[in-house]
Amino acid sequence: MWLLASLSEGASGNALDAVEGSVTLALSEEPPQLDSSRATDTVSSQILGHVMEGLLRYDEFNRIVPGVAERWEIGATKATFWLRDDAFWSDGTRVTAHDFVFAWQTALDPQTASEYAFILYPIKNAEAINSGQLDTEVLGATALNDTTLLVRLERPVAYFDSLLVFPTYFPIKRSFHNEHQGRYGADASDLLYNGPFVIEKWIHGSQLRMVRNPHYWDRDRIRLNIIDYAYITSDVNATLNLFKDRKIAIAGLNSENLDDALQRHWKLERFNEGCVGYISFNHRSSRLTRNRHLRRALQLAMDTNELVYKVIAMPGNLPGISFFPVWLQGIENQFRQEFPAPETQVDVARARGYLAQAKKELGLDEWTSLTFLTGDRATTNKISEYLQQEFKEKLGLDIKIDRQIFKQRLAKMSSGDFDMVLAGWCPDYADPLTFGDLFASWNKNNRGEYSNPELDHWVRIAQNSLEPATRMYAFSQIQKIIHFDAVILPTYESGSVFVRDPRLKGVVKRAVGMDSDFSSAYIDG
Amino acid sequence: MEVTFSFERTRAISRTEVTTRPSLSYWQDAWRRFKVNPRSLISLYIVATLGLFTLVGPWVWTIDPTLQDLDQISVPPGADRRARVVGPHVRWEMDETNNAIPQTLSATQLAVIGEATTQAVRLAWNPVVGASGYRVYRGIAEPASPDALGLPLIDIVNAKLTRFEDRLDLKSRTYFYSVIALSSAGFELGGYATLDVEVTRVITANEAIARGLSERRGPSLIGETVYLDLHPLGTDYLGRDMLARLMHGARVSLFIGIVAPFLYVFVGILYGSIAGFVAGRWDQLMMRFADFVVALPFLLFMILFKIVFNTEPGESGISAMLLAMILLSWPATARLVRGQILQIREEAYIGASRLLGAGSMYLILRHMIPNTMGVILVTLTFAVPGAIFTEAFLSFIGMGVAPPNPSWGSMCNEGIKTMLTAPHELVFPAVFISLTVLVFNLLGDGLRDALDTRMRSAN
Amino acid sequence: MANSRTNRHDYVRYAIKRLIQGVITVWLIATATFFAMHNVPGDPLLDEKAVSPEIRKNLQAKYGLDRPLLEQYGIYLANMIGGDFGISYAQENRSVNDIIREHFPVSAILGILSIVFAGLGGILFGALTAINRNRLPDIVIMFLVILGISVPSFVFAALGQMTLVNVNALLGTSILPVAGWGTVSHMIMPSLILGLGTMAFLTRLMRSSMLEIDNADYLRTAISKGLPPTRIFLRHQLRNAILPVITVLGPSIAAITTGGFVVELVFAIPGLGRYFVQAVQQSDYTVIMGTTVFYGAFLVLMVIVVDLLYGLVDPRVRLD
Amino acid sequence: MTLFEVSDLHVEFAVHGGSVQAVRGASFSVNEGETLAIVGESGCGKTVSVQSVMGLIQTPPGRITRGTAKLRGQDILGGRAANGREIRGTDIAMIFQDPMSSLNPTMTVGAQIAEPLIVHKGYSHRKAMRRAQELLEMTLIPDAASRIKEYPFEFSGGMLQRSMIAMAIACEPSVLIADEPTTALDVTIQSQILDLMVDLQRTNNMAIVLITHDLGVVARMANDVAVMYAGEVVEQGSVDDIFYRSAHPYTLGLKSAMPTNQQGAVQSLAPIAGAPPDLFDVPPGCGYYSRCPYAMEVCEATPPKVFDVDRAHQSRCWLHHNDCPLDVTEIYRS
Repeated sequence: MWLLASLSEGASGNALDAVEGSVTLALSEEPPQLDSSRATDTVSSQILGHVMEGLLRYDEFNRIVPGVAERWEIGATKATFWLRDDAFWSDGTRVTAHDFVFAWQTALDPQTASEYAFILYPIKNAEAINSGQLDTEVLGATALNDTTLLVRLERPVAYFDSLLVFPTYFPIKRSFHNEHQGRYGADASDLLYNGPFVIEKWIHGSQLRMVRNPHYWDRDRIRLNIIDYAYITSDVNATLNLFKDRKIAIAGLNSENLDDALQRHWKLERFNEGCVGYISFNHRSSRLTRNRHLRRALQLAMDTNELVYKVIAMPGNLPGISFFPVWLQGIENQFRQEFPAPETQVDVARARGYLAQAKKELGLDEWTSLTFLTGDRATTNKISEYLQQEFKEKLGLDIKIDRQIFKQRLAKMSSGDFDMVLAGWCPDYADPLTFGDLFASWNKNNRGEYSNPELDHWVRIAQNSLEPATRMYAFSQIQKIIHFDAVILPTYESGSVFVRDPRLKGVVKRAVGMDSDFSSAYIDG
Repeated sequence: MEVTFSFERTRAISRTEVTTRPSLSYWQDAWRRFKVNPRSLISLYIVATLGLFTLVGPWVWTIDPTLQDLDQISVPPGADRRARVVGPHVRWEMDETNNAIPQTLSATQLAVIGEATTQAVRLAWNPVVGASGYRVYRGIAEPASPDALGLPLIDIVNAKLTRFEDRLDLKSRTYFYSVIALSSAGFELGGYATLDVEVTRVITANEAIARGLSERRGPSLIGETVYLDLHPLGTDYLGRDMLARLMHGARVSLFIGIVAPFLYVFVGILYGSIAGFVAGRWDQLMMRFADFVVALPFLLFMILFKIVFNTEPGESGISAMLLAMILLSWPATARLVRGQILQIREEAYIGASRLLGAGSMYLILRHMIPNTMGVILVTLTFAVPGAIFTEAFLSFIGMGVAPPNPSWGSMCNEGIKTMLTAPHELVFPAVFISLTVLVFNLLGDGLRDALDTRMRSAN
Repeated sequence: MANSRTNRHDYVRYAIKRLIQGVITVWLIATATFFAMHNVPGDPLLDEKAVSPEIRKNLQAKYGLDRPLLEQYGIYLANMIGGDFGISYAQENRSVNDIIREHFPVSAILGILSIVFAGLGGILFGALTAINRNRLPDIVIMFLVILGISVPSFVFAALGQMTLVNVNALLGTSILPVAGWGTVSHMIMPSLILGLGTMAFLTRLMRSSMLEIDNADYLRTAISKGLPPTRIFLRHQLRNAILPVITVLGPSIAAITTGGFVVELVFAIPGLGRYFVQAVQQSDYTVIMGTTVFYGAFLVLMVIVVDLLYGLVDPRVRLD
Repeated sequence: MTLFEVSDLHVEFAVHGGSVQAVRGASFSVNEGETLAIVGESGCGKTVSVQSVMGLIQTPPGRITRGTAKLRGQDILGGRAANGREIRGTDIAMIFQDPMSSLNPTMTVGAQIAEPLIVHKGYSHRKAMRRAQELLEMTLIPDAASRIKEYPFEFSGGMLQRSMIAMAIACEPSVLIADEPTTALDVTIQSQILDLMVDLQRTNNMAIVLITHDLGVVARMANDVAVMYAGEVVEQGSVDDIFYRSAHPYTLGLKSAMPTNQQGAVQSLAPIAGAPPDLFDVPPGCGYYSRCPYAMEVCEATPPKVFDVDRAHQSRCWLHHNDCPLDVTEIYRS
């Protein structure tokens, strides 16, 4: 009976219920993939972060603390993890080292074709297995017994602990996975949970309700009983209206509905999302943007302060100065404080000088138009039209905006059918390398095909050394090259503002891992 | 007194009949009834104004629609335009050597350094006991409680840094800045200090010169009060003049809004009348093809057309879209007209004129289609807004008008986002689209009443 | 002599003939969409984070994208006839059958509710404007109609939701939910807003066809029989004026069922509308095919229903 | 007491630049069981007068400016909505010229016949349909049982007119107004319809007001005749008065334009020269002045009064004035 199925009882309760310990929220989209070995997007990792738990986890102060692993040692060539004996799956069975080995092997198995398999490459033979040269059995991760896991590393990795928080490293129970062949992660009943919560009900596109997991080993720490994503819509105004109607406890804001929120005297909060927006140049030989002086001219003509403070006008965003965002940790404290990024003041005269030089080098008598590839989201429209006008006024360049929908844009980016493209990069793990290696010549995500042996050299050092001082110095060199060679032009560091019901406390937001973590949240008053 | 009558016989020649009733030809009568109908007159006046607005407007109001004025973003019509000229923004060297002795929070004095302008507001305060960082808020009203301090601008993690420069989207209004001390873990310690700041609008010297707001040059220009550019209908999200954008947008939207519907309704009429006229197997076949065209995924085929036409990025994809819309939007009209024709072909006068040797095409054009005028005019008037918004909808796949050129539909799309805070960005384009639709409706009604022979004797 | 009237037997035979034609039409739709889809650049395997060539090869093999197009088409057709619409690329472990089974009823309910609302409103207002031609009700309703069609539906959706929020705040309790789906009270506002545009169109159509039959002889006969005006309207004027409105109802139901994307977004309704647009954005081949074929079948069905309905209302139309 | 009497009826149509006086004081009456024929060229106002009485004129532009229409002494022109509707369709019924377009194409014939019974007599649907079947049989339509379920487009012209008649007599009206009922039908069907009307008149003692331009039909059906010209009744009297003792030049003109079936009378038909006056600009005197062979000066300027030629025979013509020098009997013998 189709019709009745969709007429089931809808979510009508209100945002916070202290007695029941329940929180009602909205999700921006339906989580596309809850199979942790194949999850890629933020919404899926947000849900997985509440219902699964890896070897380690972040606490409410963003420190790495024990998860399923009680003790661990990470060396230059191997890492050993001692699992706790009271970690259980939601069906009451014990979480063992074998579950981790099985999960990692599945993720690397070419048949699974997981797009995030590359994050397991620090483990020995991982890359070879993933490219089909070796069998999954020879992976450098072995379960000595139920509670000890030995991992042999391909190369020394200074940030290996921060990788273990990533969903691809979460455990999967072999028997359960095989039982639900092909449908693992498709529905609430096709998943086995070992995290603080379990998915109780999942109506696709409409509601995802999580309740407390009685089998979780650290259940006393969890103070909420129910987290109910009762609404799924990507329309910001819709979620704000739900907040006004006291149906959800948190709602995101944008520059358009900011004043409305201010007039209502709400508790506003700012969060630095940790991603970097930038203009990526096409360095292929066939394109004009291969010329350094042209890129430097554009760099000198672009005023990121005006862009962030007046055009985007959203609090939480910072003007783009370096490709390494401010929140990245350096040796002791923030990387950008220890190694300040070179900055350029807007200088139209010098920019025009570079432009003339570029024209001579490219042997052009008249500038042809440059193609500026953009996506279809609202902010990208505003930014691309602003930059088009700025470069026309200050440098006399004719910029053509090529607006494409998602997959067409990706197709053009990989085929190099653009001069400049508005792109963005978000961190996968809490280490500068997640940004640092993007423009290495071998990195597939280097869509502009920039290749510079000197930059590649510093990336190698940052990858293989364990010494924080040498790694951070390597990143500062990469930062200088990106700036002076104008590999890309950072536009902004993304931030967001949201509104929260003051009675909901203890919500932790972080740039890496789960977007907002409710496992330490509670309702007060 | 008996009235006497004269009974003399008169030569009663039958007087040649002088028709005393003024006779009118069909078209004269149609024009007379069209003129006398108040609603058609209104539509003629609106058509005239729209025509003037679109064709003559840009010569009168010569502001470039793509010129951005970042000092006046989303400004409603009639906003205050006075601004003082100042030098370019200089970086504020925030030295950390503030070694004033930390005080209790309540005793903190929050002060503005220098002048508070739309360029920047520089705040400084004394360090607070036990604070390992500070959070600066900006509100638009006196904060009622620690939970309603307004917008959090920055988290300063360094306890010794007790200065902050706010440059975020400053408008000339009163702001209420508050500073609150943070614990080492980043949680807010109790108590906050608030200061209300009056921000004045300023413009940099070279910007003023670039926009030709003052003749003076050099030092005498600094400090002068100038008037920023006038925008009678306000500005959009990049400070571009709404009136100029409406005028230039009119060309695209009216072209698409009028030409596209006429073409695909015309195709629909022909297709529908032929299907209705031939009836039988051919009619079935044609109608199934119409179902086929309606069921095709509109967005997918629009992208396909764009590829086939390989419009260069940045070129206006209007012609590609026009053809695509014609090829995909005619079935609705065809189905309606066919329904009418099926009824009309049963009428007696059709049989009669066929008896007199009228060919099929003549029958359809002369007898059948005029009798479906009512339905045709209604679909036409509804096709106009449909076409305008299809253009806007397709602009997000890069098919409509290429940025930065405006169109009414895309202006509506953008305007919806700021509906609450800057309603004028949505209202003006929506009003113009409504006017165009109104014109078509009134014109449609006027024409239908005027041309309808049965109405001849009515009013 | 007048032709013989269609009887019960004719209807069944006609319906079967139309269903066969419908199947052919849907097959044509599927074929056209399949080849159009593959000629549009970009494919479902591309993602934000580029994938190594080996993995890309595995994915292609897994989904059979490495085989020649015609062969892929053959396989797809075979599966489709077997009722298997394949697995979505964007949501990797959800079959398209599940997507349609869970989301199509929602859109269909929304679509039909808004058509009922649009139809009733259109006929009522259309008749009202025709009867009071050029008088106040006609002018007022006409301006509302113009507003209804020249302001895009997402503006109405946003305004509708905003007023709902304020009303709920005013009354203290929420009389109507602001968004979400599940109970009947969730359906009222969205279907109201979805139906506005069509209602405006039907009003104008009804008015125009009412005026067409304004001075028909059988109306004069009805008056001469001393029948009350309401009965004359219902039994004589309405039955003849409604014909063009019915022809438009069929395609409108289908258009609304898929066009509800904006309303589904604003009111957080798990309908099929969003899948139509997102599938094309994601080049999600199987979902594009599944939704298009399903929508095509639904449309064809609606057109057949309308034609049958047409035959019922106007006996002169021969069903051959 | 006359059953149905219309006196001094004035009907006016507002047109561009003025108004048309379609009916300028028409008076006529009919008794129970008798037939009054109203005859005259097309455009003389005969149809407009009966239609205005039945409330079928669209106002605007048409309007009844003066006059009364009494059925058994009760004026039905007054409260237009109130009693007008009770009487219309029950006591007074009407049939029209073109039966093909006078029936609702989307309703079965039976349902349309049953409607007045349901509305006025409160019959249940089934009872009304059974009565409709009987009515069809009364109007000699074969196989009535299946016919009532069929639609108008499945009937021939003659059968449609019969159904119209069945519908009209459903509530046993005392007056049946027939507006050129047979003009659109071929001759054989015409006489069947006329015989049917006569039978029904006799069985229901029903008065008939027959509008026609065919003198042959008048001779066969009518007890009394009213000759209308240019919006007025120019002569009224019994059928013999009008045919054998005509008292108005226009009636003479009409008779001379009528073919006779006497054997061997070879006689060319003499059409009346000229055309009726345009009632937009009404002539001051007698409407027929411009075409009347005996026109006199008085006729041109002064509208003629109604003279009593005989007990129930009036004529609106100056020839009957005492001072008129012409020998009236001489004129009318020819």
